[in-house]
Order: sequence, then structure tokens, then C-alpha cells
Amino acid sequence: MLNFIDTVGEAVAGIKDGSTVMIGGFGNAGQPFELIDALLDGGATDLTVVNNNAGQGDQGLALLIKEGRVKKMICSFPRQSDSWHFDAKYRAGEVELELVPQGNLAERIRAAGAGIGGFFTPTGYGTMLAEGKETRYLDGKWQVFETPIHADVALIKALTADGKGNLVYRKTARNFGPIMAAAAKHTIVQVSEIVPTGSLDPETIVTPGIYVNSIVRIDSSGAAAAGKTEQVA
Amino acid sequence: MLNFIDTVGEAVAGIKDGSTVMIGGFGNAGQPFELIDALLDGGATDLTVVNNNAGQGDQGLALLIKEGRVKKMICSFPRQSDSWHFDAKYRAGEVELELVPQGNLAERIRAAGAGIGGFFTPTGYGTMLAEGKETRYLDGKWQVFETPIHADVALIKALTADGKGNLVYRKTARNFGPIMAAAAKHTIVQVSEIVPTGSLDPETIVTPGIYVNSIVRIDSSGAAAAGKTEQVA
Amino acid sequence: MSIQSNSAAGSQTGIHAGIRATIQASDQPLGRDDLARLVARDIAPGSFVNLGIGQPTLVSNYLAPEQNITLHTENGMLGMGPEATGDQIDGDLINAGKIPVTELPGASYFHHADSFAIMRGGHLDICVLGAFQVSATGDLANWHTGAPDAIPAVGGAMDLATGAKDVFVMMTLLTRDGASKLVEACTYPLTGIGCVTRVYTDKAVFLTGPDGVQVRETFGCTLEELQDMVPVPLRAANVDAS
Amino acid sequence: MSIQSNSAAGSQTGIHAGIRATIQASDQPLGRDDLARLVARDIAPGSFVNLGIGQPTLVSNYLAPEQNITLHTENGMLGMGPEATGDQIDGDLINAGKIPVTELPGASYFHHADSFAIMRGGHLDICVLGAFQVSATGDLANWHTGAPDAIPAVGGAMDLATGAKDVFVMMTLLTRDGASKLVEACTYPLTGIGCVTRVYTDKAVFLTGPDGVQVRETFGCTLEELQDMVPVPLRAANVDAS
Repeated sequence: MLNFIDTVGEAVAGIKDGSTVMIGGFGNAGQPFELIDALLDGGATDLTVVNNNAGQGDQGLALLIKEGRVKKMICSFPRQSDSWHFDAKYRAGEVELELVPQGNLAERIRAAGAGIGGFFTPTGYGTMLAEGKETRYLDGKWQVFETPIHADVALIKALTADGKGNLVYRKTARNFGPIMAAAAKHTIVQVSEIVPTGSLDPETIVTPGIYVNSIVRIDSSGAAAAGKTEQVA
Repeated sequence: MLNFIDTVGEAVAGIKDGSTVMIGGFGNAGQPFELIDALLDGGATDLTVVNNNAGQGDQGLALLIKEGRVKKMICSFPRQSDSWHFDAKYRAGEVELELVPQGNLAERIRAAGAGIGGFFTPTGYGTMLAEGKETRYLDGKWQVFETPIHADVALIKALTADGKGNLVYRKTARNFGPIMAAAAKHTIVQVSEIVPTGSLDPETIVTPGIYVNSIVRIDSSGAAAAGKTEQVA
Repeated sequence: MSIQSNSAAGSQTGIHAGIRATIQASDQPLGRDDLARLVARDIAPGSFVNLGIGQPTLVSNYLAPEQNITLHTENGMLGMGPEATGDQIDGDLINAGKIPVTELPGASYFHHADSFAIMRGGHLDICVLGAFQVSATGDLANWHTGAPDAIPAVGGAMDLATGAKDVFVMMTLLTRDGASKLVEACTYPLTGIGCVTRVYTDKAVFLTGPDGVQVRETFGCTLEELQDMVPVPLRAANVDAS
Repeated sequence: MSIQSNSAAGSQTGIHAGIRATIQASDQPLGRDDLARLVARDIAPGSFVNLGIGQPTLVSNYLAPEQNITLHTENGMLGMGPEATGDQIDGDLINAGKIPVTELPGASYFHHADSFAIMRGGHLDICVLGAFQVSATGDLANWHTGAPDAIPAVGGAMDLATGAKDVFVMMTLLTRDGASKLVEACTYPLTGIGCVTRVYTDKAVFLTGPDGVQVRETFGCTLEELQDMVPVPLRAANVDAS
């Protein structure tokens, strides 16, 4: 059931302690900063977070980690020049890390949304990230068995939603949004704009409304300004 | 390498005897009739054809089957009121049939294009279409192991191509086109229109040109007229 | 036996009171259109639904705009509208039965793998299918008679049976020969195991599941008369059963 | 040792004759830019290419428009243009290194699973990566030093190494301590097995594969001097080797 919600606080209010939360974005593009801030304010803890990275600087996911609210990170690239909060928590043994090659991360998320119970892929074969995993020789190469990553909640950012919850994205901010929307039981989307149903061309909709549960509009001028600032930072 | 080709005959000239050929379309929507006719004229035989159906009436794929050029059909729905050519060949034991649930057909084609060596899916578990297949209990249900369907050639129909081979489709004529384009070694596309590179909105491209090898434009008024006729038939 | 309120009907109280009254008044077996009307009434507002080829397609005629139902067709579309007529007919816009249809505001198109991901990923609320047989535990047989000379064709039946959150079957209860299509175990080749949650027939609505078969309502017969027709143990549904 | 014509260079005869002459004349180790120029020259016209973070990114500066190369960035784009400057900078348009970039005519955007399907499905012609070590048989180590206190981060490295038709590595041949990065067997944790087909270094271009290492050209050293630096058997490449 689709709901249009006035504030990010209300949008994330149902997220429970112990939830698995997917967070869209690659770098700052597509990061739902306002929803992450609301999650931080909301107090949910003991979270497993799925994101490409593990937080940067002193904002968003990095603060969630700093505050000890993240039990486990599932990501492909935690270590960055400004991932100091994750680095500290990881070295202190206070956050668990499941490191996943980025394409496996994407495909495992896609599998969850598509009803695939597991798949074989060559990525990672023979490396320490495939240690202990089942392998099989298929299509002329050794492949590794990978399983879907499901989530309770996805927090994503899109450009525009219509009244049916259909979404379109903007440039490389699309990244993990569409597959996370499909993989989570409950998908919360922040958008810059909500348009009347019928305004979006049906040929160009990227995420059909069937994957969307809650939509909150963020003032786009403010969001754009924030994006600029963060990009420079 | 992308080529724009003047005639359907030249476009399909390289298809060899014994090839696996994917043919797009669901019903008449998205069927590349002109390319199929050219394949019929071209004489290639001993083909394995992947299509949702097994030919209808006295046209296209049905004629290819009638002429004995199809060794094996991989499809989900061969039997229709007007699939008489397939029916006759099948009953005579002159065409092999691999019957695949439609979603498994789509996902197996997708897997081939995406570099997935195999996957588990609940569809078909416990039915005669899963007999002899490996099964595994995953995510709380029994699932069946399915393998990718690769092809030498895909024949598909799109609405518009640009100079980079990027494609957009029209309504439910999209169906198998995008996944077949990715699954075949060589993808041949018939389009109604070729537009200058840069004319298509990068947000709305469905098949990126990386999946396209040959493009031939079919006079769209003629194609549309043919579509109407076939729809009524 | 009275009609029990189910969650779908309960959440749209009053919308279809007129229709409900009509059905309650019936002491005859339901015709195909009345059955379609009943199924339509039972679909919760806001649901995403796939209607199978044949009898289930009739359900679309009775969905009220207030229900805000989105129809999926597995050949790549959400937001399918009614069958196209006259100038609306467009060869590029068809449903899974290859019938020309229309597009409603808010529709979207996608390719076949994405379309079946919607089904197989468990995102559809309800799929309504025809059937040859349904077993007491919800096994479905609807794609193949098993006749040795039959050419099999499965289409999307197995994906729909496996993927939707609820699978409703619509069928006549008895074959032309008077045999029950609700059976202890299917004798026709299976489409899916334990997937059917409700069976809408001309004589009764059944709830199927691991605990056996409950009867939600009957049309033109008593529970006892129904039991005589059906070779599986029946019991009346609890109010909160569906 | 002279530069051998490879298929890429051969198919674009004349386009980069000037660049080639420059490299041939060099009897010094190549600088990073000259190396990037060399890699750019070796990419066949019409190729789809992914350039890894760091040194490989320099290659984009030397791709000639006539080569008609399409750049892929794994965060969801084909047709990536040069780095954005000034008003072009758009936080929603970045590359895999999170640097703002531009969009060329004919670009397209897609989500992460579709983007990695392009790589993993074997559709990219070439991917150019940096490396810590490459083995004689083309094993790649480029994601992790293996140091016990290091926080590992893999990103898309393993997908790129496994998926592209050809994997080119760009690196200095020697570490700061003078150890060869071309090794008999990698001591750092592996990124992929047998995936590297060419290694571009400041001192030589190597062709790697199941049959061992061939040297296509040297820069500022003889094959014998090179062999003294590298602990794997080297042989001169055949003209048709690459």
C-alpha cells in the first residue's frame, strides 16, 4: 500500500531495532541524506545496513555508524579517505563487515527482488572473498554460489514520483535505487518532485509503483544545495 | 562493432546452419517479421529457435518450422489455435521441444546476458517440467536449478535506434527484446526509425548500443500496416 | 450459510454493499459474471493483481475505480486498462492472452525478465487463475491434461502460481461428467504445489491451505449437499479464517 | 626492440602514427602520460571500455574522437565524457571514482545490476586496471595489501577483472623497493585468476597468458636488462602474438 508522507521522521518511524536497512546511493549521488538523518534521529539501533560504502565524513551513514547503531555493514567499499567513523568502529571490533564485490552486491540485491534463491557467478572465484563458498564449473569457468540479500526496509532517493508511486531517477544517481526498492519489504523514497499520475511517460518509468511504499518530498532547492556542498567536501 | 545495414537479407546473411537463434516478440507484438522472412529466404537450417511461442498461422516462425529448418524449439507456449505447422512437425517427431515456464525462459535468457552461470528459482518445483533437475531448499522454499540460455544470434524489433545503436521500444512490444539482445553473441535489430546520436534521452534508453550489432530500418508505414493485418488475423 | 467478512471486503466496507446483497440473495449456483463480481469484491483496495487468461479476465469488468486496483500483464506492463475497441486497437499493446488492451494513467512498461521478477519476487498481491483441478492442500493443475497426444504449453502459469502472495482459482466445481475438480490429490500434471489459497466456484467459495478445506459460502446448496459432491472433508470457515 | 603491430593498432593504421613515432623514439622509461597514450592507441576503434580508478583514468585523455570509444562507468552509465569542470559539475553525474564527469551524445543510464551485467556478461571489450602484482599467467592482485590491520575494500575490481574480454593492467614495473610487480605467483590477495592479458609498465609492455609472458616492447632497457629485473621467464613477442 502506497503512502505519501509529509516528513522524513514519519516516513522512517516504523523502522525497528534489528532491521536490515538498504540505503541507496553511490558516493553522494542518490544518497537519501534526509532519510538517513531521520533514521539517526529516530533511534533505531542494532541495524544491518546494506550500502555500497560505509559512510563518509561526518554525515549520514557515517554518523549512524559513529553512534553505534549499526551492528553490521554489507558493502563493497568501506575504506575511503574519509571513512574514519567506520574505520574506528571496525578496528574496535564494534561493527561487523561483510565485504561483497560490487557486482555481487548488486546481483544479490537484484536476486532478492526477483525471487531468485541463489546464483552462480565467476566474480570472486579463487579469491579470499569466495573462501568457504560453494563453487561449480559452469559455462566453461569456475563460478561461486551467491545468495540473495533481502531487507526489511530500503531508503532510496529518486527524482520524481507520480501518484501511483512510479519513479524516475537522475543520471548516475539511479545506481542502487531500483534494485533496492524491489528487494526490501518496505521501500521509502525521497523525491524532489511529485507529479500527477499520468504525467510520466509509461515507457520511461524505471521503478514501477508496485515496489514503493512510502514517498516523502524533500524541498529540491535545499537538496540540490546540500548535494553541491557535499560534492565539494 | 555496430553496423547499419540496408536490407534484411544482408542483415541475416551471416547466420549459419546449426545456430541458436533467439527471436523476440510475444504474440505479434515485437515479432521481427521481416527479419524472420529474411532468415527463411536465407536458407539457414538445423536451427535451435528460442521464442515464447512456436509460430502462428502461415507466417514467420511458423513457416520456418514448416520448411523443416528448425531442429529444436525452446519456448513456453507452443500450442495455440493456429500453431498447426508446429503441431504437425512435433507429432511427426521432426522438431524437438524444450518447454520452459515463461518466467524461467525470461530469467534464463537474462542470466546468459548477465554472466550468471545458473540460478535457483521456485517456479516449476514439483512439476514435470522440473523432473530430473537439481533442487534445493532456499529462502524457505524448494527451488529448481536453471541454467542460462545463450544464443549465437538474436533477431529483435525495436521502435527507434540512434547512431550508437541505443534502442527504445514501444509498449508491450518491448517484451523479450532487451534480454535477448544481451544474451546473443550477435544481435540484429529491425527498427522503424533511426535518429541521430543524441536525439534519445539517455534516461530513457532501454537497450544500450553495447548489445547491438546490426540495425536495419524497415519502412514503418509498411510495418505498421502489416502489424494491423496480423493482429486481426 | 452467510458470507463471512474477509480482510479485503472488510477494508472496503460499504463500497460494494449492493453487490454483496445481490450475492447473498442468490440461492442458485452463481453464473460466471456473478462469480467474477464476487472475486472483484474480494480484492483489497490498492492491490496489484494478475488475471489469468479466460474466466479470470472477466473479473476486470467488475473492479470499481474506488478499489484502485493495478492490473499486471506478464508480457510487460502494470496499469493495464480494459480491452481495446475500434481505434484504440494497437498491435503493440496486448495482454497475456494476446488481446488488444488499453493503458491507464500511471501505467508502466518493462521487459520480460523484469515483468516476471514482479511475479516471482512475490510482489503481486493476487493472481486469479483457471484450473483443471485444485487439491485440498492447494496444489494446482491448470496447464496440461496429461493426455499422451497433447502438445504441452505452460506459458506463465507456473510463475504466477508460485509467485503471487495469494492465488485465487476460478472454475466450475464439477466437470461436465459431474466429477469434482476439488480433489484430494491432483491427477493432472501439477502447475504448483500448495499455492492456491481460495477457490471460487459456481457452487461455493473454498479456502485451501495446509489445514485442509474450509467453505466460506455456498450458492444454491447446503454444506451437506456440497460435501456430497466433493471428495475431501469440508468444514465451515471461521469468521477470521480468510 | 621494436613495437609490434597489434590488432587494435593495425585496424587504425595511420591515426596515431605520430604518437607511435614518439614512443618508438623513446629510449627512456615511459612516464604515466606516455603510458596512457600508448594504451589509448592500442584500443581498437568502436570498443567499449572501462577505465579503473587512478592511473587508468589518464587513458581517457588520449582517446581520439576517431576511435569512437564508448566509456563505461560501473555506477550506471555508458558514454561517459571527460571530467566535469566549473558549471558542468553535477553531483548526480559522477564516475566510479566519485569524480564529477560529463555525458557524451548517445550516453545511457541504467541501474547497478544492469551496469554490472554489462561487465559480468562479457560485453566490455577492455578494462584497464591498476595493480599491486600480476602473475606470469595473468592472475591479478589489486585490491588488498593483505596487511593484517588493513580494512579491505574491493569495489568493482573483481567484477571488472572477471568480466571484460581483455584486462589491461597499467603499473610501474617495480615497487619503490625495487621489487618486480610482475611475479611468478601473487603474494597479495588475488582479485582474479588468469584474467590479465596485457601489462603496460614504464619499462615494457608484457603479454600474459597460460603460455607465460611475452615482451611486446621495452622502454629504455633491453630485453636482457628487463629479464634481470623480472623473476619470470620472458621472451620476445611474435608479431602476431597480441
